[in-house]
Amino acid sequence: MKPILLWSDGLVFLLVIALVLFFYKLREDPQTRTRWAQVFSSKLGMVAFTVIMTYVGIALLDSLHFRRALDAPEGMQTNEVFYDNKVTSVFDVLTGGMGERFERTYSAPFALISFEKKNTVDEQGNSVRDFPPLKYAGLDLADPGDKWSDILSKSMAPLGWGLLLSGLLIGVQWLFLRRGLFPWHASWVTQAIVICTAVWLVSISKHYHVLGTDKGGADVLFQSLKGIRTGVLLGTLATLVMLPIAVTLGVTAGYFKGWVDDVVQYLYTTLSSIPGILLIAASVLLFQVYIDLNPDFFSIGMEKADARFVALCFILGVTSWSTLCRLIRAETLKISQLGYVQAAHAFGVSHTRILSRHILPNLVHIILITFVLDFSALVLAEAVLSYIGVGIDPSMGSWGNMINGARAELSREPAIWWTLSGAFFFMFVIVLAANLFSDLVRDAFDPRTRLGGDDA
Amino acid sequence: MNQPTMNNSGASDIRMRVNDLEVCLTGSNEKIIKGISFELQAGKIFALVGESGSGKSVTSMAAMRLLPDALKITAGAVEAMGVDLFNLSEARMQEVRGRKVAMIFQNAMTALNPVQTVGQQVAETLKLHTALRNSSLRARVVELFTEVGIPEPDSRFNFYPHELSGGQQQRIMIAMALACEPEVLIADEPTTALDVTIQEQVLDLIQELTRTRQLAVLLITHDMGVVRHVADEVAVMYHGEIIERASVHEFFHNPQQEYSKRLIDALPDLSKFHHERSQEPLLTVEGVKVHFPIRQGVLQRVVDYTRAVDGVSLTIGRAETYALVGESGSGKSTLGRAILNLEEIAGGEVRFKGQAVQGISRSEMLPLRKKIQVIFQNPFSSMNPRLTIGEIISEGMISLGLGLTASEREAKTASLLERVQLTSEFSRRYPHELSGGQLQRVAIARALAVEPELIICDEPTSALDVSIRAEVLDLLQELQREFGVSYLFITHDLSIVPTLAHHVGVMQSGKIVEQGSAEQILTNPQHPYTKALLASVPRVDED
Amino acid sequence: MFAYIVRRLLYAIPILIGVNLLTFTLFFVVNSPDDMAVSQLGAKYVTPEAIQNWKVKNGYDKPLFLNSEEGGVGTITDTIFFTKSVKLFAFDFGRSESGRDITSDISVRMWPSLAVALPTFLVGIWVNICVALMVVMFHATRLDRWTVFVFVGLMSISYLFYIIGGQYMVAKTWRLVPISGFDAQGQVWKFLILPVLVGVIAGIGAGARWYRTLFLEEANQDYVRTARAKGCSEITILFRHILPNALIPILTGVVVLIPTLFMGSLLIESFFGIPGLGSYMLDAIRSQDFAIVRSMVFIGSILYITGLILTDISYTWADPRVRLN
Amino acid sequence: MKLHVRMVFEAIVLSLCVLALSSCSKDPWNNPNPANPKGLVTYQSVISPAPPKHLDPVISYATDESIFIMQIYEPLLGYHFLKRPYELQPLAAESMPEVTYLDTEGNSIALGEGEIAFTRYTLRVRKDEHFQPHPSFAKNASGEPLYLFSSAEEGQQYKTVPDFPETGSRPVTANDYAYQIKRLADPVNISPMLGFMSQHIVGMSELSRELGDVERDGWLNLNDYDLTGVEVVDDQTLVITIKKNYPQFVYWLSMHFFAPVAPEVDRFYKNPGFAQRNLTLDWWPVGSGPFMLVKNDPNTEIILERNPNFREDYYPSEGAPGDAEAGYLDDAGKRLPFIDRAVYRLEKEVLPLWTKFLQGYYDRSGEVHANTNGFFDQAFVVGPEGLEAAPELADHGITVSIDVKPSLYYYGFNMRDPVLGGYTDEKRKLRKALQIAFNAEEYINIFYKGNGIVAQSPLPPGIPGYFPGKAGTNPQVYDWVDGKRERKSIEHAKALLVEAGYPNGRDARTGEPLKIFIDVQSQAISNPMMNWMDRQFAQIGVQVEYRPADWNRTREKYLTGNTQIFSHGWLADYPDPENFLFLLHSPESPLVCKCDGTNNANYASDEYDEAFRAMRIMPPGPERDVEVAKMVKLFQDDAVWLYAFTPKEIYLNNAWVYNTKRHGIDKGTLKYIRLDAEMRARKQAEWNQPVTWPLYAGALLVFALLVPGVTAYRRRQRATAR
Repeated sequence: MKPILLWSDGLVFLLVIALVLFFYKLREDPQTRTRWAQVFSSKLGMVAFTVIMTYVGIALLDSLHFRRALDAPEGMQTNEVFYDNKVTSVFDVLTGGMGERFERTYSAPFALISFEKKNTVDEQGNSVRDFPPLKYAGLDLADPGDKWSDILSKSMAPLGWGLLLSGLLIGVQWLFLRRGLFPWHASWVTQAIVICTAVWLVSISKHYHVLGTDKGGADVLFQSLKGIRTGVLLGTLATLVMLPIAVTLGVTAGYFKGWVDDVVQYLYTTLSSIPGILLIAASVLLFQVYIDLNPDFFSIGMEKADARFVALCFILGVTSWSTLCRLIRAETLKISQLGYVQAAHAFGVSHTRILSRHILPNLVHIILITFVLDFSALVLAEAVLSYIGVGIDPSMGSWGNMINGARAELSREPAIWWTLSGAFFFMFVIVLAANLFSDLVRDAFDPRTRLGGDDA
Repeated sequence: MNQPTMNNSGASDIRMRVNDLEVCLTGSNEKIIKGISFELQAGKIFALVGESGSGKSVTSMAAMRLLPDALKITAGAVEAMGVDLFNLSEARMQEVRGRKVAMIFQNAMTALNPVQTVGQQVAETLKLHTALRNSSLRARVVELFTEVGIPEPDSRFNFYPHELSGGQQQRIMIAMALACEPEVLIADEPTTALDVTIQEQVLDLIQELTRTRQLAVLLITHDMGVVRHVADEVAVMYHGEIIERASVHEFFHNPQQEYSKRLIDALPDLSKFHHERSQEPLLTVEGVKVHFPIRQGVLQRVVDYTRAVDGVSLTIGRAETYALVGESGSGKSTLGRAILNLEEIAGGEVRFKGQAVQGISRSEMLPLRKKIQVIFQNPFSSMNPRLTIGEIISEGMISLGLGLTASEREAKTASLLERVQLTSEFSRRYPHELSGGQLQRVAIARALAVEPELIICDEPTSALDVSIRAEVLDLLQELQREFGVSYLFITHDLSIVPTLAHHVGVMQSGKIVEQGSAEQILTNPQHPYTKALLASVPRVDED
Repeated sequence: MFAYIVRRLLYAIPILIGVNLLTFTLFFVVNSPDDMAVSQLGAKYVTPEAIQNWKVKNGYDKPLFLNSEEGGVGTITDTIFFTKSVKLFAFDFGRSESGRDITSDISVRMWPSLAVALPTFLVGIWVNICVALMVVMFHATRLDRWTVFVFVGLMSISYLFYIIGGQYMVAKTWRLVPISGFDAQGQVWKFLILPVLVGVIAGIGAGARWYRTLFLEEANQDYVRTARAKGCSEITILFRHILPNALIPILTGVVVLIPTLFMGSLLIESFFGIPGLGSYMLDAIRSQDFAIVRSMVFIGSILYITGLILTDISYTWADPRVRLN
Repeated sequence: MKLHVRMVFEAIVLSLCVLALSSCSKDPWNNPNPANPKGLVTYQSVISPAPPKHLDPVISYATDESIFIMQIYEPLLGYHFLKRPYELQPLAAESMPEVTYLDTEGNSIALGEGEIAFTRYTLRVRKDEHFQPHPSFAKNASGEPLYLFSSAEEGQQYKTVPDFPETGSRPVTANDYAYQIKRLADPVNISPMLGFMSQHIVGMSELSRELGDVERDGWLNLNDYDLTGVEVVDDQTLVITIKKNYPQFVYWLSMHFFAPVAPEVDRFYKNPGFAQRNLTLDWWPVGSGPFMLVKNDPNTEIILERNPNFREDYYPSEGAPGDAEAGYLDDAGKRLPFIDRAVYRLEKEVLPLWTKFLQGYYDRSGEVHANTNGFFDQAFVVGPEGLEAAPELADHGITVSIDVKPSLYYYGFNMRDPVLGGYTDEKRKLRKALQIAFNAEEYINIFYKGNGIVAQSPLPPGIPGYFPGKAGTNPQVYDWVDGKRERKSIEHAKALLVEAGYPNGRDARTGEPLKIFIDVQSQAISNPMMNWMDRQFAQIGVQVEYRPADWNRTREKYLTGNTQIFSHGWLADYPDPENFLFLLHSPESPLVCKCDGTNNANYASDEYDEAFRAMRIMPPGPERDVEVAKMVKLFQDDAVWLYAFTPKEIYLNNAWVYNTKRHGIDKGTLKYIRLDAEMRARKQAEWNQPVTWPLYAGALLVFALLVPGVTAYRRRQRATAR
């Protein structure tokens, strides 16, 4: 086994570390603490947070990549170990090989037979054209009629294990958190549901394809799950990438005013006046050309796909940079008129110190709100970009690619609905959770939207 | 309109009666109003006095059933003209509001709909409750405008609120309230947002209308001067209860409660003055001008200047207080900022101990920053909410390089906090945990931390309640005696001048129209503007 | 006001130059003129002469930004960037790489775009305002919270699903309207129902939620309390006081979009087969037709800047407090 | 209250409107086609996914453009509609060309008599061949062209060709054909054929150079320039001289590059200002074919109408075996064309296209769908027993036309690659192992629904030299077992790998796993495909990496030989083995010719080259077959390609469309199509009755949503403070 750190993996773990440090630092600030407390004091917030954390957790597990070592070649003496060119992640291992059970082609959820006929030779040697049975579905079944009772009986044990596991986890949390002010029970219920579902899915997928298979016979559920990493990383990294630019330029423009302000305003007006989709398309193509011209930089295919993915994050970040920059500039202008900045001037505090101690900390809420608001927008944008053809590399699982590949499947009679539904469901859940959560965060942090009667 | 409300049965004509009113927070059932009762009589002004948070505004809103969703009425009754308002359906209640009971609010600027003309807004009330329409409606509105003293009432009909001055806006509010000849008028801090000279006029208007129309008025205010000026009866509210109730005369001459006394003491005493002590000039301001350019046209050329400060000269001596008095927009704060070198000076010069303050670089300015400090008006915005009090106070020590170690700074912070009557443990707290008065003390401590010789106090007490205001002013004086600092005291409120200032300058439209010793200005004003300002200062010894 | 607009227009010039510079850089790094020639000439029997001919014919035979061979002004003027940009500023978009006149294409395609985008825009705003007003009516009840939840749910669905779902249900399964197409002469409305419906429904979640926030924000203003104290009914307050005030941010928020309506919607147009500018742009991206992309970027920028100016003007119109300068 | 009353009211009015509409019109609501003129039989078809870019017969070189050009223009020769193998026949020519061979001196010699320096083709244009009515032929009273303008303003009022009120026509002459060949030579037109034809037609490159140097303003009369190899003898006779012997040249004469273009037309479109309104030959073709263009809006639709001047033409009375049974001979001897009008609507998305086809609004599922083939597979399954449609579609009577074009899609090995290339025994075995591991039959079954024929040689079906059955089986990859072709086992592949020095896919010397690289155009590969290929090669322990790139980058890789396994496709211009076997001719290698050669495998075999050069100039016959077989054997032994297949394109026709047989090469088949318009109208109405309950449900839903609002308001109004 050889661990692989893809660019996006590195960035996302960097982001996690940064976030942890950030919250550790903020912990001391009582005002921020009360605001977070406000977010978490709602049950909805707890549930949404738990769902988001589940997705993030999966994304992180799916970001721990490694290459499997190949067995030593027979009859050869070599100390060198060689590795598979397929990159595997810890998440792949945890799903119990869900992604390795390929069928021939389409099959419906929980189906026992393929969705398409095939010429086969029966025992009498006659050529028959019929729906062939699936390789990895209902193998223990004697009679196809018992399918549902079989599914039911196979669900019992994993559900039990799931309950046990969640019971343990929740028990530990209960010990520490029972005295807290927050509605943890809402989170616990969600956690229990998530854990039970996860255990059930992993175990039942050994016997059935829960969401069927796609054209190439790959498990749709597994693909949808792989989409999680792409979605979550895109949603966070794009913002992460643009933050430094937007904050630096916005703050300098708002604080120093004058020609700096003019230049920054010119920059973002120019950028935002270009139709976004054209800018993104052009940049993605640009990077694709770079990758094509330098194939030697990427030793395995996954790295190439990953490079394009990181580039897409960059591009989305840069193109959406202007909105945040404008907000930050306006807020900086406002803050620099406030008494405490004036007072700092009167005390002769240096510019750097004013910026770092007085202005930046008071912009954090804007950055935070942008971060959570942009998340869902970016996840949704990915699907559209894939449709236009400038999205994620097709070899990397993503909901956008799934939707793009599957939109014609509906026109088939009978329609193939599961690929689309799988992508839709997983995407909808995270976007919904993120939207709900961002609503709460905004209510708590944005003084403008805090409405008196709203939370009554 | 012939209104038969002229009922001269005197004191017995009770228009509204509030009985054991209780209001709670919806979520926590915490009582905001703890069972209060009073009644309003025709032709009388009943003043409900209290500081912010005492529940006086909630009382008035509860009476109108206009409480926000976060508050609810839990007990009591409000009767108006014999009808229990709390038993009416919401639809019926709408007929009472504006028709029987009308209300005017504190800030007319925001209380008027910004996108409707003032005429329309007054007409709307009439449309709701009377049969007047079209030209007769308009005529009635113009009539009302005339009555409340709006000049050129006919053309003002089509003005938007922002095109009128603050005083006129409040007059429009009054016209709107009186449009349907209500029996009861509730005035919630009607003059707080106005400059003193205007305040006087509006109060006179209310008083006059009360008499002529035999209104029953509930006047809600925190300003004892206002009470003294117009009210017939007064009730003091404290933490949701009425702690004292008496006629105005009785109240001012013989207050029963300690709290009431404190409120009354806050009124200025124009008999005692500080006398000039030192002649050694610390700060000289010579013909200082601050101009803001007005740009126009395609190329944004500067066509003219707003002359915010237009040739001001003054001198402040050591350990002396110079009060700069003027109404909002007179340029007094800009002058303060110019002295601090936070604003560029277009002409003249500022000299501190003979050294020119303007036109020097940021680093050259540093030694002077130690000597000149500032206290701002709003204590909440002048403290970074993300720093602790300790950090806020020590910031100046660090940046101005006092050369102290961390522990020395801590010790100094602690002693400063104690000096401003706070405890040293405050240094670990955050600004939002402190009250306005405490914050202003912190601001004083922060200014003192670098051992300045001059502190520019920009309206340091205008955001504070009266009882706290006195404490802060006392503290400032004490410190002056102790450390020998000088103050440039910028204020709109002439009433605090006698307790504080040695010198007074009156500023109007960027110019000082009159200056002299405190006694001279307050007892023998020369300039008509000073006279007008002085006339509107409420005094205890009136009558 | 006039001076203000003139100044804004002058300010647009450097922005447009910047935009142009950026598009040029991006596209020429991706596609050298040779690449463009090859893409247009097809895969079989391409000779270097043919590539050279194509470059000469389409004006790509010069250096990109700097012509070192030409002296003086020619260093800058005798380049692809300069010659192509100057034409853009004169609104001469030239020919697409496949040889069609872009100006005439755009002028034809603009109207179908507008035919879809404008009704979607207007009906969308109308529906959103109606829905938001209704929600505000019963605000702070359980129902209100559920509606907000539904709004967020609607927002969380990808636009693609609205389109695919709409086509599948309304047109394919129920056969109520044509599934796609456009007929400029005949019954245009028949083809507009579904795209407009999809566009409006897809926008309800975000739109109505935003408007609800605006309405509630206004509902907490002092003048609303004044209106209550006057004895206005809830309905009157909503329509005569809250709505006109809330319309200011709504109006100014949407005015910036009005000029961009001409650009159409990429997705709606390509899914519903509407021959507008949105699908024009998408085709241009896919076939990497630089001449079209450049023109569309230019037009897009102009429309965006127009939108900004219109926003400012609409402020003065909607809000008596605002004066331009 | 006003609000709610109004909204309820509006909802009711809206639903009433919809209901009213439903009751007053009998037509289906969802008809997407604009009304057609009454009395004209109109064929409804589709352009998908992109509109044609060029309709100028010298510029266009794409199938989706040919389907228009070939209806409008009529070249001298064409293919027989029904006969297979493909057979050339005269079209605008009176007969097949007379061929004479010349030596260097210009003397006529017989075949095989000596070295042939030139070949001369003599053709005679039919007398009844006339151009379609067109304004460029309109003349004023004095016989001068009516529409000749000196400035852009003069012709401003004409936006499209149908705007011109006057039209004219004239017979087609030999000069019109010569004029077109000169246009081919004109570098301004950037014809894709210029380079290729310059190698053959005498004097072409010289003329091209000459024309390139001409300063021009507006129209350049090409009649003023001579092309040595093209001679107009009289109005009817055209003589074309080509260099050496190139028997395949006759096939080129059936393509639109050799369609007639009148000089008047060329001059007409060069009128000042016309180009700015897209009035060009590229957008408004003028020909003598069965149809003419009346509307060209590539954004929505292209409309053809019957050319009133079209010559007498009749439906063929002979066909291939089975055609009579299929009904393809029912119309034998009838006057062509059958339809009056053809409307092609642009359709970019697949769901709408298929839905409209199923609803009966499109007569056929498409015209050319090399691009939509993949989508098509998802809509229906066409198995060996024909269409396997869902029950609800079974009664639609849809017929299937299968089109096997002379084309190949293949993955080739770069023979110069250090790992996979080379001609040693080990390398051959390595490639063969990979060939066996890649189960091409399964690949086609999964990704093409079985609609493809796995190639055994570089020759697809329909080309002489292709054989079905055992004779045509590649013995290196397949065994012939019990009368069936059977792919050799994975064990065999593994054994080959051992011999090649890669036991279990590991380098025998270092132990390093063998990793192969596939260079492919990004659009041509999807994630399921990559997954599938990974699994195929994993069976023999080989790892795969993909290097997808756009066309320009892929082309660069070809030019520099920087590939290992590359994907490519070839659609033949004419049905001759030469057009396929040259794909492996060593001078065609991009590295050799320093051009966009077609031998991307960089295959170089002297034996092969020799056989190819001999075969190229031989007339069809057994001798030629021997040479072809020799080359096929070399191809199989050297294992040059990983796999190849010929796609079977499936077209569906609604029941009312007749004579739908596909021609793999010729696109000018619209004139044979016949329609039963009455049946179409009936079926459309039958299939498209709208489902109206959702409308009521929707109205009800809106109403239901209003109720809680109204109640909440009512409750609030009634509330007291107690």
